[in-house]
Amino acid sequence: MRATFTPEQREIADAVTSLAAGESSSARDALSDPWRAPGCDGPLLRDFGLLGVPESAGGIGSSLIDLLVAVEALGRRLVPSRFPAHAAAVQLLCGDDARTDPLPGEVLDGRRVLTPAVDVPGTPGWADRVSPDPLVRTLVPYAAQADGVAVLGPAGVWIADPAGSTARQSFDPSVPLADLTLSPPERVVPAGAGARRATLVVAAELCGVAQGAIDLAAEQARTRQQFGRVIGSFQGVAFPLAEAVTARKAAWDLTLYAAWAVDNGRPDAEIQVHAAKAAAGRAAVFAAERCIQVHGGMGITMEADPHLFLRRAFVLDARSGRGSWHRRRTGELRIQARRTVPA
Amino acid sequence: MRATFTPEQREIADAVTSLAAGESSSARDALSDPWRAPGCDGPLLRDFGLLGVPESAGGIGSSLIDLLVAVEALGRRLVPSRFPAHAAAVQLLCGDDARTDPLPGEVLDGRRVLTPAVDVPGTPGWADRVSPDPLVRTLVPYAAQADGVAVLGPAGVWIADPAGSTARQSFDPSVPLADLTLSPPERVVPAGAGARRATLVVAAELCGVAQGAIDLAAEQARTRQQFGRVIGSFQGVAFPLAEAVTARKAAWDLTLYAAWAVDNGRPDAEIQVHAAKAAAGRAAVFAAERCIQVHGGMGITMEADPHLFLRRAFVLDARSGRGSWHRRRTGELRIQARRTVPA
Amino acid sequence: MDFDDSGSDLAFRQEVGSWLDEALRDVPDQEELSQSDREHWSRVWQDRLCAGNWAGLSWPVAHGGRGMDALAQAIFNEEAAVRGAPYPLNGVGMMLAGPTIIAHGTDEQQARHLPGILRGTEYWCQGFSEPGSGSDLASLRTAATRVDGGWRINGAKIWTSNAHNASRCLLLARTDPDAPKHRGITYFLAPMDGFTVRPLEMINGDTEFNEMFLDDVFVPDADVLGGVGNGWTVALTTLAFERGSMALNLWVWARQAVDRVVDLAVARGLADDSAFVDTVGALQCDAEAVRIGSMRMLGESRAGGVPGPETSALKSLWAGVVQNANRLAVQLDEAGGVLLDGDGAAARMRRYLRARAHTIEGGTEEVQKSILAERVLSLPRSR
Amino acid sequence: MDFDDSGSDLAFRQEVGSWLDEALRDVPDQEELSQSDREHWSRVWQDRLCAGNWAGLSWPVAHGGRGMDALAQAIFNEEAAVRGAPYPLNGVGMMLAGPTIIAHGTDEQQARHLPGILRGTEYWCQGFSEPGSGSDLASLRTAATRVDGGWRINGAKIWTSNAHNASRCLLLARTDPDAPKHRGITYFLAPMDGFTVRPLEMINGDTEFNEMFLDDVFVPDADVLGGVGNGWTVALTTLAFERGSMALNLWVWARQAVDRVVDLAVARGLADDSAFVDTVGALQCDAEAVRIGSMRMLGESRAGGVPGPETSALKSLWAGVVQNANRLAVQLDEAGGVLLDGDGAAARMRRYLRARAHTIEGGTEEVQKSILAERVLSLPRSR
Repeated sequence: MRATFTPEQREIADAVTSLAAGESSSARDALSDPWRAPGCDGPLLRDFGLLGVPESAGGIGSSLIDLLVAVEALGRRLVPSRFPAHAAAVQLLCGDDARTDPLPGEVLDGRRVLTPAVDVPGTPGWADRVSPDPLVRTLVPYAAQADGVAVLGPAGVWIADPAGSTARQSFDPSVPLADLTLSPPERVVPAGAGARRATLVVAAELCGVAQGAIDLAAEQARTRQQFGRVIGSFQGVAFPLAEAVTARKAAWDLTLYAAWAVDNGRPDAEIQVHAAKAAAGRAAVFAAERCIQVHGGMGITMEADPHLFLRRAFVLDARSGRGSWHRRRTGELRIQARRTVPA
Repeated sequence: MRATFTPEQREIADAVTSLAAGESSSARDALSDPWRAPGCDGPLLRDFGLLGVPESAGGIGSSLIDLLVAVEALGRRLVPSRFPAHAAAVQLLCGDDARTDPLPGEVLDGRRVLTPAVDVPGTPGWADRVSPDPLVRTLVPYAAQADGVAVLGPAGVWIADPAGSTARQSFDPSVPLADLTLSPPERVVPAGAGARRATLVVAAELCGVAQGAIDLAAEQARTRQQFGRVIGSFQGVAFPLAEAVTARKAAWDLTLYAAWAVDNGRPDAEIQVHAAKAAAGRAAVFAAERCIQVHGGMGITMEADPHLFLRRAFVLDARSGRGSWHRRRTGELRIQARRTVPA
Repeated sequence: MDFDDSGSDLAFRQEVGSWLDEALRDVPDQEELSQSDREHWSRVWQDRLCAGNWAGLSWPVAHGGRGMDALAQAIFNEEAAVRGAPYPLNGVGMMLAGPTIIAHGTDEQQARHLPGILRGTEYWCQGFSEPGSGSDLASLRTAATRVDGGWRINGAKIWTSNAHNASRCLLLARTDPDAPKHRGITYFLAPMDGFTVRPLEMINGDTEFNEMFLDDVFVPDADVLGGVGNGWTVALTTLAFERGSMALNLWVWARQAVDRVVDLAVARGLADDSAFVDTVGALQCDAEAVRIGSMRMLGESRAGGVPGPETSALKSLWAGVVQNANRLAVQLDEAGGVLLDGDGAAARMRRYLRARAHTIEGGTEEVQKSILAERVLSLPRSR
Repeated sequence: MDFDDSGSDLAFRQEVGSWLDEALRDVPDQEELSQSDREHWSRVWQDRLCAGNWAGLSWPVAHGGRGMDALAQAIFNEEAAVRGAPYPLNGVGMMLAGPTIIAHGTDEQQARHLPGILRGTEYWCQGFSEPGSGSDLASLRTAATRVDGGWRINGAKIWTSNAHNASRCLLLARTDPDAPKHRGITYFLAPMDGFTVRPLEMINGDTEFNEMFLDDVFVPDADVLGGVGNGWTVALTTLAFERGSMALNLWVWARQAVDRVVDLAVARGLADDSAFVDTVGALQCDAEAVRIGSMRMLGESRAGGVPGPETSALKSLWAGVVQNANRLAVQLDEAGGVLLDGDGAAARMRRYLRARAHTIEGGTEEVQKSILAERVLSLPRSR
């Protein structure tokens, strides 16, 4: 059926939601202790590794949307799993339609965990636009916790063992971040739509974060009383949350469509990816800020959860091209398209 | 007393408010009939012409704020008088501190009505920035209803009889607008702060328009019932009006301060004028749009009054440098000031 | 999830496109016309739709329609909107009256009204809103009193599109003043003899809406639809069709609004200003989200679901993007948009002013947010 | 209307400036310090203010103050803020407790407390808010029960700045559970022996606020301020002083927030981007409006008026401009602000996070808008 989730996609969402609901590790744990793999990390990497992987890369014909549905479900609960990063790395590597050799089996079955490196220090966009390649990357998630790095550069993509890695202090400690220095790659493959595919994984997680923040805010609005009423009955509280719902729905629809456009090689795939990432980052930051506001004083304390959503939202908005860059690219491409249209 | 209106300023506001309240002509009249001078036009031009005129230009030491208080009161009721335009023209001419000869007595006592010409077609800012002078001006209010034009150009200011005048179709028919062509001036005087002074007259009228739109919206919110309650008791209706109040107060405070800064030759006068005009235009358009929204379906009909505020707001926002230009100049000057500060 | 036309959808889209290209050959750009000229072309267009057998596209075959689904209607509306086709003058008949009568009418009522709608001989308008009941529709006060063989109706209606062309009205009136407000309402298929219709001039000068005054208007029992006192239920059906049809081509208008502001900026040499570029980026996100959200809504409906409260998010997004794009176009204009005799300025201002109504008509922005708050977020009722 | 300092104001400003320049000579930039270091300097700074005879600047001479007016206090606070001076650690004592005790206290209470505040030996905190009563302060539930010679108090307070340093608390408790909610409250000058104080960690890692738990805390009758059951009236006095003192230097923080984001953009080479320029234009308008509005408010107060509801507009503007400037600074950061070990990144993120509280503390954004709606626009109460 057109523009509806397939039964398989609904099953994926349910399965991942169950895994996430049963997870005892949380994003909060990393505020006080070093990041540790949550219990669902293994099952996710092992059982869901083929989601979104094209057949040309060793997949079984799963669509990119299948993967995004899983990642979105994880984002809602801020599950501190390496799976989204690993999946983005895999997507980064399999963007070339003409690819003929599959990805290594140990990557696809999650025995070898990868992480993506697509951001160059001091530039807001994707690393494939920075030439010559400075061979440094930043904002690399779970670098110390991965077995290899999928790197994007102007020449293409490759799997690397970084020559050097510097742990950075991440605003969201449940997503450790690092700077990497790289050796010149011996062999690269064409990136194709790799950066687009990897970026949509981030967008999907952002949509999940936005939804999680909205759910938490709505729960607070339904229960907290002031002036003898639950605060959600005040339109001054309710309407901004309705705006968050609208922004999040827009972002998720854009993300799903962009994934379809990329998977199907549509000519508008590029602008759709930029629009999705821009909208998802904005929706997540907005929802998290509103979640803080709805919680009142408690919202600005460490012991309440809203800030956890804010941390994740900022980290993801910054990664795989910053939100502000994606927004501007969206505008540039839209204007460029009209310039070529007869007036 | 510091930062408070003087008793004289309160009296001016009261007197003009009374004149405006007793006026039977309205901005609405011009929707169906050609503009005609309202009854208060004569008294305003005759009795209030010295407001804001420096002694060097023949005034009696009245401050610019005195004038703005009068104009703001007219803006609230959209009084279709030539007074604000005439006053802006006078201000345009008396911006040079070193001026020694007074303005003609017939101008100061309102027997000769002037109108200001400070906008050049196709450029968003003041005419003094366009060199060489194309000797055309646009958005000139009441050109056919005035006895002369006060022109701003890169060389200075002068009083002209336009060589040609083309009536334009004004979005606000109660403010007729025209394009003018000019002969090269025989004699100009330095503009000094003329453009700034004239622009603040427009900003003050915009603040009045914003206040009038807010007053009308609040009245509707206090009386219209839906779901068994007056709609102003819904925060979804009330809060945007509170935002309009905040924006209008900001604009008015900026306008008053800018007038003081200009009158007193303060180094920050330039940025303050740009900030005031930008904020006043934004506040007026926002208040008028909200006024329409609060009126629901009636708000989009000709027979209700909200659109009259919208028309005036747009026309004034466009004049004496467009709102968007003033906002950008504000930003440019702010950034420029910080560049020269030791980091 | 798949956003493509199926093979048969694509074939239908091509069929529609060919027909439209031909049928629109002599139709001028509507944006540049006066209102009376636009109304002329709307009538012509309605006749062509009827003649081409498009009027009952998604009506059941048994009722003279072509039995196609909402997606087909969406494809038709999209393709028409993309080409700037006129609005058909009997949209209320085709999209609201027909389907509501099919859902709730007696055989006799169906036989009496449906053919005229399909032939384009019976024009309809919708008499729901009243001066005192805007968002709070169920508080309507137009009163129907029992008389021999029917009802005598008194009251006033407002925001009635096309009343001056219609001969029949989907009329809600209160038949039981003592019942709870949702229970005492009856739905009539009222003949409009005796209605006084007065055009309402909008702020952009158009008169697309009317007021209607009913002064002892007689409506026979045969024109009660769905039973006395069941009017609210029947009205909800009509409102659902209204929301559904609204979503079919809203996105086209949003895209066109963005196209226009970009084209203007390009023509004015302002399109490389980064502040403008960022704004276009945001507008593009919202406009595309309306398009994609509409597709998803249609998909859910087609899969047997009922369009959920997320429709309110689409409406809200749509209104926002059109308002913002149209305001920006006015402000980018050479004279800040206020010299209406400037090149294209009057049309830009007309669109900006028309768009102010988008957060009011079809459920105000405040109502949309209330729906999202109550039905998506499960917050308590705030009104 | 005149925005200039008078001759005597200017002389005072110069006197203040000279003293501050000297007194701040060894004080490091507070923005770069850890919280414990900031607290150390706050204490040092409080001592210097007391030693310099600034603590009672606007207190009446009869009570040991210097008898100057609110403008003098504003000048002092502005000049201190412009120089980045530390917050004095007993602000609650100087700005709230002292003035409230002067307004409502007995001679004995004044003699007992005022000298210690002026000397800097008696630190105060404000025990108004409770976990269950945020915006709805009058719904407080901390209960005071009559016992021999005083009251036994049980309950919990929250958002108490500086409770861990204070020995006395401006405490509101309910002494009559049966009275209407505004009537049954009493205001105590409570000794803090027996209070359990727990720091609340904020999202930026600071612990400037505390929770306080009162478990059978005894407060003698001598510490009732303004009479049993009159607590709400007395509290309104304190809240008015709080709003008044808030407005004295808010604008400095707004300007500094804009300065910082502009400096960052200049350093990063982003300051010529027109989207950034436009944003700075808007921030500048709002920040200056806060400054000018504060001056007008002070002017009105000095002229004998009472600060009106427009104060809420200032608060709202201020919170918005600081939040927006601080968010933008984070987003302009090299790595979108999320690498906290980057140059200056931690401080920028700390400020962004701290600013999220600006729409909550001192009356939420929602409360400010309600006040504007009710008291400026005369709309009916919506809460």
